[in-house]
Amino acid sequence: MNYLPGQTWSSQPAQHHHQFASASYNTDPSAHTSQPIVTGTSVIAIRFKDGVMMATDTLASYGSLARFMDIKRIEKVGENTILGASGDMSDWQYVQHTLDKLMLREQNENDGHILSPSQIYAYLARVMYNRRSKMDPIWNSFVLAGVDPKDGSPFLGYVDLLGTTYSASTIATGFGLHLAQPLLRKAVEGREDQIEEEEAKRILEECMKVLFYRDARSLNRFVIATVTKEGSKISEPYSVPTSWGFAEMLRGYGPQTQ
Amino acid sequence: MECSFGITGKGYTIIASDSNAARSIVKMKTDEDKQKVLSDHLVMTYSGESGDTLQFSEYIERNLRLYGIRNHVELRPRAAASWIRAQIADSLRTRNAYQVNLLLGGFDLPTSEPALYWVDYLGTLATVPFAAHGYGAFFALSTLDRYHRPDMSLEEGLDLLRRCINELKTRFIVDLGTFKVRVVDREGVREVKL
Amino acid sequence: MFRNTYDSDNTVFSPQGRLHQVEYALEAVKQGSAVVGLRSKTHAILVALKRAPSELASYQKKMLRIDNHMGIGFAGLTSDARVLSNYMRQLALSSRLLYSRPLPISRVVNALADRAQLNTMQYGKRPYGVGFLIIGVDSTGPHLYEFSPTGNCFEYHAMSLGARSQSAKTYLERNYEKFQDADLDKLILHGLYALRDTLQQNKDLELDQVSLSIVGPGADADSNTPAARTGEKFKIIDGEALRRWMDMMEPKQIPGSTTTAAASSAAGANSGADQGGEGGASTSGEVQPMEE
Amino acid sequence: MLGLQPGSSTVVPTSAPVGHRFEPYDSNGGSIAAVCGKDFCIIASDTRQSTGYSIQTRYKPKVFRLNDKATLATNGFAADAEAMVSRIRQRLEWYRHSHGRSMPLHAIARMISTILYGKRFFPYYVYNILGGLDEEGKGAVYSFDPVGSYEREFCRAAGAAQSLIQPFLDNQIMFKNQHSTPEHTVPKPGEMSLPDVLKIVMDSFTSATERHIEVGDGLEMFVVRTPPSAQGEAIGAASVDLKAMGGVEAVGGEDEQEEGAVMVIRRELKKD
Amino acid sequence: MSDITTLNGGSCIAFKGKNCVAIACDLRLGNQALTVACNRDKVFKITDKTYLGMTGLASDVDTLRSAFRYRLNMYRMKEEREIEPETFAHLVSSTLYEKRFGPYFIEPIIAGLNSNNEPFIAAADLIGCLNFAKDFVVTGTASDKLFGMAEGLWEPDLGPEELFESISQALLGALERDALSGWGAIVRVITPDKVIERTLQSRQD
Amino acid sequence: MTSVAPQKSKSGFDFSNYSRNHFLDGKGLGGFTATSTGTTIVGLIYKDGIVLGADTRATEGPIVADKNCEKIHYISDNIRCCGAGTAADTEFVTALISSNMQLHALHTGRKPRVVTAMTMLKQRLFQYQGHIGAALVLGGYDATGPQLFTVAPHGSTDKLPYVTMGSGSLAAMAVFESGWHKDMEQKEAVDLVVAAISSGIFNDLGSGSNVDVCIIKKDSTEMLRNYVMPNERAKKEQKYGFAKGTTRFTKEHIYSMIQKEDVFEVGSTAPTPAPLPAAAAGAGGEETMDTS
Repeated sequence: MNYLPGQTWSSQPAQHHHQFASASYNTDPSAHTSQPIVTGTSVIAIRFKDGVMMATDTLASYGSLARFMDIKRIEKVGENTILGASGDMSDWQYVQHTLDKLMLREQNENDGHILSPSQIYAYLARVMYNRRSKMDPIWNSFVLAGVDPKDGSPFLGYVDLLGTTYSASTIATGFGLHLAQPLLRKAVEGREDQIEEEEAKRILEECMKVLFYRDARSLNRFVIATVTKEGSKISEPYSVPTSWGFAEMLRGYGPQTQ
Repeated sequence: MECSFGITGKGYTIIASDSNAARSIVKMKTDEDKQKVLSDHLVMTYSGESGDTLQFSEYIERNLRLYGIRNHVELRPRAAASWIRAQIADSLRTRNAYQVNLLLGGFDLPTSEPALYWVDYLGTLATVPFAAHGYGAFFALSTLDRYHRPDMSLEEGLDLLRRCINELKTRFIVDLGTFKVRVVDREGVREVKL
Repeated sequence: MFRNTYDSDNTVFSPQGRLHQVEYALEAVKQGSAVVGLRSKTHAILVALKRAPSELASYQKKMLRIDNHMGIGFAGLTSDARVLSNYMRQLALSSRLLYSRPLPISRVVNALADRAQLNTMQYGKRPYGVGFLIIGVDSTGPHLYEFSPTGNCFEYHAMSLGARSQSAKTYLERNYEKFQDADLDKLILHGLYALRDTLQQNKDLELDQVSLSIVGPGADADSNTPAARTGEKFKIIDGEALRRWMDMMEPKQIPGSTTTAAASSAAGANSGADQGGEGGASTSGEVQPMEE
Repeated sequence: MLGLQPGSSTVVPTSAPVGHRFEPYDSNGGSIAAVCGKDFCIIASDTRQSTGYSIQTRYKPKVFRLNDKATLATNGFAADAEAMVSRIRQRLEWYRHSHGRSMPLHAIARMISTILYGKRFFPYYVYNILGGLDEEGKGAVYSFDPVGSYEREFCRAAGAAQSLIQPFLDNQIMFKNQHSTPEHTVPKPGEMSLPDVLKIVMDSFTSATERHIEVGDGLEMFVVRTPPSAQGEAIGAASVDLKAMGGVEAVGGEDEQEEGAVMVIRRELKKD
Repeated sequence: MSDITTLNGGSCIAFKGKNCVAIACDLRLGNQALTVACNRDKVFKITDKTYLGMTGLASDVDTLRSAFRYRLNMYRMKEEREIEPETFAHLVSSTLYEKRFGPYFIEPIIAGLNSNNEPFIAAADLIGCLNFAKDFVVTGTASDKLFGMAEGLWEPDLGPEELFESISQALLGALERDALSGWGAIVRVITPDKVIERTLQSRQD
Repeated sequence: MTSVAPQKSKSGFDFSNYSRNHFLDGKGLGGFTATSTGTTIVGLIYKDGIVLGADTRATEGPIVADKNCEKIHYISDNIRCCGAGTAADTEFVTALISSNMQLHALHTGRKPRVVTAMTMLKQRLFQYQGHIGAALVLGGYDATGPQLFTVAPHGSTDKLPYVTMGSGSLAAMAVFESGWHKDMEQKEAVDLVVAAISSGIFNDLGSGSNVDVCIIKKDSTEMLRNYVMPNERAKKEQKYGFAKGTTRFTKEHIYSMIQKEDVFEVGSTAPTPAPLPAAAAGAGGEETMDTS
C-alpha cells in the first residue's frame, strides 16, 4: 500500500484509509491523541425550578489508579455558565484555557455584550467538531449548564469528542448515562419547573451515591454546582453516607454456608 | 473454466458439457467425457474440483447400478436426484467435502416426461426446464429464458443448444472447444454430434 | 498653500498634520447622494435619495441588508460599498455559525474601522471612497453608527452623509431631542424632512427617488425560536410602499411658485432650511464616476 | 475458476485489528420519511437520538426548515448532520444576499449534492431527504445518499427503519401491486389529500416504533404548502386546518416567513 | 452477500386470522446475484392444517424437510394421531438446538390450526428459539420489509379472504424492495374445512 | 444406502455440522446471528422470600423479533430462573436443568434446592466455556430459606440479596441501589422490582414491552405474567384492508377437507331431509386432501 501523499504510481487513486484522509496528510498517527490518559468519570446535571444544577466527583484516574483526588471537573465560564468535563483531563484543561481566553476577549470589547450560555455552548460544540474532523479529537464529554441573565432561560447541553450535541432536562456522561440517567429521568422528566433547589440537590446526591457504589472509577467526594438567574456557585467537595450492611449475611458466592 | 448445459423438450432431455480436462491454465486433454450414463434413462454431467468429480460420479454410478440390480428396477430421475443431493449434503459435513456441481438429465418412463435437475456443491437441488453450470450460466441463461419452449422438438432443442454455445464463442474470453452432447429420451441415452 | 505637494501619498502627513488623500476620500463620500439615519428608543431607520445615472438607467440601490438585524445605507463609490458589505456579511454569518449569536453592531463597526484604518497607514493602498450609515438592533438595543473612510466611526442619534448632507444635519441637530421617544411614523417623517432639505430649492421629494429601511425590536431574536416570527427585522422599503409616509409630509414651500400662502406658510414653519434654488431639473456639475 | 466460482467471495482484507484507534463516526439511530402530494409535502422524523443501546435524548429535532418552500430531514451521524445543515443555511443566506430571493428547491437539491460530494473521501455520514414545493408550487421530494447522488421522487423513507417504512409507503402511497376490481378502483398515486397522507405517515412511524428499537419517543411532521392566502378561498392543501391537528408555525431557516407555509405537527411515540 | 443465510435468498410470512391462518412465501432460488430457479416453494405441508415455511440455505432446507418428514411419520405411527402445530413447533426447536454448535442456516415459521381449530403461528431462529406471536411472524432476506408491512397491514380477526388480501399485499410489497426475494409468490390460507392455495401474479425481476 | 437414523451423541449436542460450517466459513460464508434477548432481568430477597422480574422484548439486532416473550423459566415449583443473552441457550439450559432437577427430586425424595440448580447450571455452562451464551438470575425458596443467585455464561456465580442482568442491568441496578433495604414488605419489594424493570424498559433499547414478575414464598409461587403493560401499541390512524380481488393470482387450488357432508334441518318446521350428493358442493377444481 502506497501511503506517501501525492506520490503514487498505481493507476487507481491512492487507497484512502480514514486515518489518513484528514486534510493534514500527516501520516504519523502518533501526533494525534488516540487515547485518554488521565481521565475523569461521569458528569450529571439536571434542570430545576430556578435554573440548572450539576455534579461531578473530584477524582482523576490514571487507568485503574485513583491518581488525583482533588481536581476540579466543574468550572465557571463567565458569570452565568458552568462547564463539567469527563474524559481526558489534559484536554479539559486546554478547553478551560480556550474558553477563558474567549471570555476575556469578550470582556475587553466592553460593549455590554457578554456571551450567553447557549452561545458559549455553540462555540464549544464547533471547536469539538472541528478537532474531530481533523482526526485529532479533544477526548472529552462536556455538560454545559447556565442561565441567560437577560431572559432567565435555563440552558443544559451535551457535547463530546465527536461533536455530537444534544440538550435535555437531564444529562449524564460516561457511566452516568447508564446508571444515573434512569434515576434522573424518573425524578425530573415532566416536572422540571416544580423541583426546588433542595430537592434537586438530593436527586444529584442520590445519583452520586449510586455511581460511587457501581462505578469502579468513582470517588465518594464530589461538588455540586448551581446556576440561577442570580449567578453561579460551586460547592466545596463533600461526601454522602453509604450503606454496605447487606454484606454481613453473605457467605461466599455460591454453595458456601459458613 | 468448465461449462455444462441442460435443456428439456418434448419427450427428451439434452445434456451437454465441454470436453476440456484442464489443470489451472493448461488444457491437458480435449476429448474428456464429463458425463456419466447412470442408467438407461438418466445421465449426469459433473464439474468442479478435479479428482472429486470422478470419484463422486463413479460412486454414484456404482450405487445406482447396485440399486437396479437389487430391486430390478432403475431409480426414477426424481428419486435418483434427491438421493444424489443427499450424498452431497452429507459429504458437506465431512472435513473435505465433494466440491462437485451436477446436472442430471433423465426421462421418466411412467409419466413419459423429461426431467432435468440442477445440483450445486452445497447440495442445493432445483427442478428446472433448462440449466447451466459454470460461466455458461451467466452467458446462456438469458438466451434460454428467451427462446426455450417446453414443447420444443429435438431439432429445435439442439438448435437452442447451438445458440448457447455460439453465445459463449462470441462473448466468453476462453474458447471451450467442442461440447459432448447426449440426449435422453424414451429409447434411452445416445450421443449426438452437434 | 503647500497643499498639492503633500497629497500624492496616502501615508504622508502635511505640515498641518493632515492626511490629504484621506480627506479627499471624504470628498468622495460627499459626491454620493444624500443618506439620513435616525434612531429612537425602539427603532433605527435610514432614508436615502436615489439617483439615476441617466434617464435610461434604473435607480441605483442605496441600501444593503447585512443580516436580519442589521443593514447599511451608503454614499460614495458603490464598488467599495459592495466589498465592505460582503465583508460585513461574512462577519455576521460567522458570528451566527460560531456563537449562534446575532453580531453586535459595535463589533462589525470596529472591524470596518480597523480595515479602513489600514488603508490610511499602508503605502500604496488608497482609502475607501465610501461612507456608511449602519443601523441595527442587538442585545443592547437599536444603534446608528457612521462609518467613515478615515477609520473613525461613531455612534449617533442621527446623522447624514452625501451631497448637501450638511443641510440635513442642521434639521437633525434642531430636532434630535424629539427622535428619542418618537414613534416609527414620526421618526420616518423627521427623516424625510431632513432628506428634503438636502434638495435644491425648487425641487421636492419624488416617490421613486426615495428609499427607506427600518429595523426594530426583536430583529435579533434567535432564528430557531418562535420570537423570530414577531421581530421587526431589517427591511428595505421603496416605491409604492413608501407613499404612505410621503403623503403624510407637509408640502414643501417653493418661493415664486403658485402654491397658496396658507400651504406655503405651513411649509415654511417646518422646513427651517434656506430656500435657495435655481431652476432646471437635471443635476448639475456632478462628477460622473463618483456617482453611486 | 476465477473469482466468480459460486460461493467464493472477494478476499476479505484481514488487516491487523487496530484496538483503540479514534473512530470519527457514530450512528445516532432514528428514521425519517417524506411524502408529497399535488400541492403539499410532508417531511417527518422521530425525535429520539441514541447511541449504542442508550437513549441520549428523547427530543432532538432532525428536520430543519430552510425557507418557506423547502425543508430538509437528516438522519445518521448527528454531528455531521448539524454541521452540514449550518453550512447549507449559510449558503442559502448568501444566495439571498446576492439574488434577493430564496433559492428554489431544485437548486437547493443540487447544492446539497455538491456539498456532500465535496467531502467524498471523508463523507458526511448523513442520509438526507429534501422536501418542499417546486417552482410551479407542486409537491417535491429529493432523496440523497451520503456522498451526494440524488433523485426526485414521490415518497422516500431513510434511516434505521427505512426498510420497514419504504415498502409500506410503496403500498399505501404508490398503490403498488394493487389491481382495480368492478367494486373498487385503485386510486392514482399522487392525488391523496393532505389529511390522508398524514394518517399514513403517522401509522408508518408507529409501526416502525413497534419493530425497531432505535425509533420512538416523539414524531415531528413538517407540512410545506402554498399558504392559505387572505383573500381568495383556499383550495387543496391550503384549505386544511392544520391548527386543529395541533399544527404550529415552524421556526428556523430564512426569516422570510409566510403564515401557514411551513407548519409542524408533533405527536408522542412509545418510549421503550 | 457473503452471509450464508442470504446466499440463496427467499422470504416467508405467516398471519393469524379469525379461525384461520395464512402462510406465504416467494419462489426464488438464487446463488448470490444469479437467479437459478423461480419455482422453489418454501412452504411444506406437515399435516392437513399445519404448514412449515423455511428460508435460508436451500440445501439445509431440503435436508431438514426430510428430517422432519422422518420424525413426523415416526410421531404419527407412535401417537396414531396428527401432530398439533404447537407440538411440531417444539419438535422443530429441539431439532435445530441439537445442532447448536454447528447450526443449520435456516429460519423456520410454522402456521396451522390445532385440533379444535384455534389458529397458531410461531417462528424460530436458526438455533431453535421459539417466538409464539399473537399477530404475525416473518423470516428471510426481506424480513425487515415484511416486519414493516405486517406491522402496518395486519388487523385482528380477519376472515380468510381478507387475510389473503392483506398477507399478499404485505408479501408483494416487501418482495419488491428486496433484491434476493421475489420471482413469484404462493399464498396458502388454512381454514377449518379447506386450504386455499393461490399463486400470485408478481414482477419477475 | 447409508444407515437410516443418525446415532445420538451422549451430550445431546451433535457437532457433525461443525466441520461443514468451518468449511463454509473458510469460503467466507460463515457468520450467523441468533436471537438475543437484550433484556433486563432482576431478582431480590425480601422479608417473606424472593421476587424475580423480567421485561418481554426479544431482539434480532435492532429488530424486535418478539414483543411479548417469556424470560422467567420454570425450574421447579419453588424455583424460577430469568434468562438473558442468547434466547435459545437460556430456554434450553433452563429446560435441561429443570428436568434434571425433577429427576433429582424423585431420586432424593426431597423438595429440590436452589443451590442444586445453581451448581448444575454453573457446571454445564463452565463445561461449554461460555459458548452457551446464557446469563441467568436464579431464585427460589427451599428448606434453607430464600436463595438468590446469578450465573454468568462462563459459569461464575454470585450470591447476593439483589441482582440484575442483561443489557438493562445498569438501569435496573441504579433503581435497586437507591431503593433496596433489608426485610422489605411484599408490596414494597414488588414495586421496586417493577420500577427496576421499567427503568430498563424505558432507558435501555434492548429491553421493552411489558413487566413480568414472579413472587416465590415459603409455600407459594405466583407467576404474574404481564403484571404491568406500559407499552400498549398506539391505536392506528386508520384500518388497512384491501377489497376482494385487489391481489391478482394466476392459479388457485382448493384442498377441501370435507369427506362427507349431510345437512339436517332441525326444529319443528323442518321438512323431511332432501337427499344430497355424497361429495360436498363447493368451488370447482377441488381435490380431496392427499393424506398419504
